[in-house]
Amino acid sequence: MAKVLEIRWHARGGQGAKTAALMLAESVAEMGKYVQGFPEYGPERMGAPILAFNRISDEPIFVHSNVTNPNIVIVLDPTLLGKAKITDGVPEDGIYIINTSKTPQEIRKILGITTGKIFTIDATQISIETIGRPIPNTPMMGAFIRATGIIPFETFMEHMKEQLGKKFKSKSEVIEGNLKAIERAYMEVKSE
Amino acid sequence: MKTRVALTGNEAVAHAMKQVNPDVVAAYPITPQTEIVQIFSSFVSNGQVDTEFVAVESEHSAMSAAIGAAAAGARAMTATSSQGLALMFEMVYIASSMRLPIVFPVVNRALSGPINIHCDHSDAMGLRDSGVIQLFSENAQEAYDNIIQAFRIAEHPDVRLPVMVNLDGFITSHAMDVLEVLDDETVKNFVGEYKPEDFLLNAKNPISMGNLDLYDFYFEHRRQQTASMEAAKDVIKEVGKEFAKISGREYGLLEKYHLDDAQVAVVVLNSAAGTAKGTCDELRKKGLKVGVLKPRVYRPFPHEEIKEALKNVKVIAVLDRAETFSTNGGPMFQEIRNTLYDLKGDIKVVNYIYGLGGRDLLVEHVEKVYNDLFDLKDGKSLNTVNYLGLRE
Amino acid sequence: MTFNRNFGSGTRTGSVKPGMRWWEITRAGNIYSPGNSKEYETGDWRSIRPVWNKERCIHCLICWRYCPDSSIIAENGKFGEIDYMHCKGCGICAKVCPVNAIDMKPEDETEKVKEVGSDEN
Amino acid sequence: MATLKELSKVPERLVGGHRLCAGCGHGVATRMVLNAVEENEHVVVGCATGCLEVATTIYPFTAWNCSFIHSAFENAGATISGVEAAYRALKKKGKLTENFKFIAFGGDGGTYDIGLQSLSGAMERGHNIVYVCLDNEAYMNTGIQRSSATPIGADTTTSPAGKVIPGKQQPRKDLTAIMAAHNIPYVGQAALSNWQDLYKKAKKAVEVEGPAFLNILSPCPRGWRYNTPEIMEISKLAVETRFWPLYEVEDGKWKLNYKPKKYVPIEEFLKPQGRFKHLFKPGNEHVIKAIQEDVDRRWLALLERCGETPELPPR
Repeated sequence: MAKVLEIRWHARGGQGAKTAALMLAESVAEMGKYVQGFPEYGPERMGAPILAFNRISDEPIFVHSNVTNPNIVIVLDPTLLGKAKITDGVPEDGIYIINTSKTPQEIRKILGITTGKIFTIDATQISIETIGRPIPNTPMMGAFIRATGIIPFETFMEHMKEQLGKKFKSKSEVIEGNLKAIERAYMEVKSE
Repeated sequence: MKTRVALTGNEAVAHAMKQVNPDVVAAYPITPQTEIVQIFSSFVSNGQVDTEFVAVESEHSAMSAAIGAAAAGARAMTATSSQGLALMFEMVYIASSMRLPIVFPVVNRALSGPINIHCDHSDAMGLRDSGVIQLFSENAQEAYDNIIQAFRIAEHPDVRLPVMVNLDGFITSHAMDVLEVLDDETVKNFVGEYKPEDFLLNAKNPISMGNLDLYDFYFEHRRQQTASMEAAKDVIKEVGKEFAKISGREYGLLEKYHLDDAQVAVVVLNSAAGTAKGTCDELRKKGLKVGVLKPRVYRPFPHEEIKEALKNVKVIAVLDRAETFSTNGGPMFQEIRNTLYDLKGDIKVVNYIYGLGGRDLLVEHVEKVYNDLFDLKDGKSLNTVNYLGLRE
Repeated sequence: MTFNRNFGSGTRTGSVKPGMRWWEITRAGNIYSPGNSKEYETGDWRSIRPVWNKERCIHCLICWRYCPDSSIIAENGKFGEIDYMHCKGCGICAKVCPVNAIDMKPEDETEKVKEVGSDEN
Repeated sequence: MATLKELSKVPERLVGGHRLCAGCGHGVATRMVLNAVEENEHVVVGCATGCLEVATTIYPFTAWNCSFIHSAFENAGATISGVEAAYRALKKKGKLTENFKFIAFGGDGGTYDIGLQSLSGAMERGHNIVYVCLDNEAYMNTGIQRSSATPIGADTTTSPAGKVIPGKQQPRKDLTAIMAAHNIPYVGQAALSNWQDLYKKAKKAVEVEGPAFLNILSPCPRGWRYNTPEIMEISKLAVETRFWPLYEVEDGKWKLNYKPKKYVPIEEFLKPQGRFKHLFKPGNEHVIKAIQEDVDRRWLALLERCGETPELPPR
């Protein structure tokens, strides 16, 4: 793994990519790692394609620019495939984690790439079944942990439980739903 | 044809405005600028100008309306002082970034608090980084001349920036002074007709102005403003030369007074430069080689010309009528010291803060400065920042 | 420097390109081409698309009235077409239609990819 | 009254490619207002900083098919009045022959709050301008903070519904009445759902000599949290519950433009909106009651001003 792991999220305004990037940063930070999580602030409104970023490192991170050469690309919205510049600046060993019902082989064709590792997960379907609404950002984190192995899954789940508990307080069904979504995504993510 | 008249600074400014006959004036009264608005209103109501006078409800709206008018394609003006300029702060930056040639006299007055109505330069200095051209005027004559030249500078295609014409509150604005005014026709011809290139009321080519400019272009537009400021230096000199042809009075970026053989010199703006020149004359009679440098243009700052003017002077005092609270001197001191750094040499430069809130600057004060400078030249020590006329 | 001293009067161009240098873009960020946002695609915001049903349409133009994106194009006082380059898929047109002549259908991701692919060829 | 068939032939002055949210009320309202300007008229649009401004003029693209100026947040009234003053000056001096209309748009932030002084000044000075407030009842551009147009009980990011305080505590400012108090020739309050009424008001505002003011309720799917396509239902409920009455003040004469046939309780308007969701939890009944009382009281006062019998619609 690169010294600083850089992540780029592709999503649409209002889908919670920023929240996911910040939540991921928070959980990883709990593990004693150094992190950044930030969206690209533009004038775009709800529905417009947007980007969010993470940096993860064992050392303090000093760079504060946008991520241009991500090791990992996470696509939150399947309708962005072929529209957003998903493969831009991604190195040959880059990892793609994509919310779609398609297989990694199919995605490889759509993105037109021969290198890198592709993981797919139908996070939208999972979120509908577990949380009751199409909010794929939490299950995508499960897929991310599986694809990168950056922290042990159990530890991650403990931190998520704590965070979701803080965020949703009394709504136990929302917390349960989200945890279930993460777990299912972790188990069901497809690779080549 | 030139006529000698006795006018106050405010009257002289209003007279210049009448002769220019701008399309729109949007202004709000504030001491010590109020007379300008009043006098100009009477020109409007007596039909001596055909200007649309917009009696706005605040200075913020004054500059906003001037921006609207200038963007629409009109020759627009406003005028203010002190708190009024502070309230305008936001819009001055916008006027310059929209590249609108708005001319506006500022009758310099201290900023609150505590509230004070008298002269200092805190108001103008607060906007030195706003992208407007700043001209300073020693007396009513210069205020009058600067207003007329300001239009040519502001509207020049290389420049297209607002011009702030500064004159000292009460000292210049309310003092009767003898000056030469030009006849209306001469002024009209000199200023010429304003032909905007980009304007809202262009029915054939509609335009969008004041657009959202994010990280992908804002930086470039800022760089363009700097380039215009650079170009303004030449334009100011050209306009000054042309103005000499109709008036006999030539203006550059600064005025040098006995600097050629001066051993010590003071650098000072506006009316205090007159006091310094008077003091200089007295000391010269005693055989002391003293000089005065009076910058006329503060933005753009004439670095090259100042270097040239001061290259043979070894001991210099910069007099500031404003504080920066940097604890290291006033605003002009910082500019001058920055400029002189390039000369390398063993130049000594010190700062005097004077005249805040209208505290008078006397001949004795300037004499003291010159004496201090000679002492400094002879090896005595002196604080970097000093105060004139302060109870200490 | 390579720029014209007179650049202060601005490069007065309709099309600003990202590759332009600082003195080449328009002065003060002025825009000289009214309505040039038409060149900017917002159709890719859409995840569901309105589909017009010609048979059912009574050309009342309520959909035209209520489109926030000027994306219902009326022709000679009748429903003409949907401007998919700018339609963001908000669904208002389908909702206000009194005869259900507009259906909202999911954007097929494969089809979209095909569209892009053909653009590149 | 022109038909949609005719109106659809007037060229669009706000074109596609702007970046307002999908389903934004501002896009609908702005198009409706500009549609009331005759085809052969020239227009200068002014705009306060806000959603409409940042989404329509992202350099180097503009969605305005006419001249447009934005300068700052709190000064759309002053800026457009400067443009109009320039117009009069240039006409007077014979430097301009074409006729222009001047229309400024501002959100409730730029109009009810930070820009009220500038607007008041411009109206009092009698400029021949139209000022349109697109009221979406909070500062949406910065992320849904309360404004003085935010209704009682609404959950915003600076009046959050918390354990102790159930959303905004204060009633809305009545801006339309404040503008009417300026004694300007035309003031109107309109809603998107009643487009014919809105069109008539826009037409009057544009054509009247002197200053005119329009207050348009512009639903915001993001800030109000309703199902985006249902903008017209929400707008209609605002009118039917008398939360947003349609009226106008022409030369000082108040006139009610629409009277709901039956009493529709305010819950109908509140229910579909996420920003009022907390009000339907046990313990918050008193807030809904307070909103209803506020609506009824204002309705009766309005009827009186309009010379109508002050009575509530039959239940």
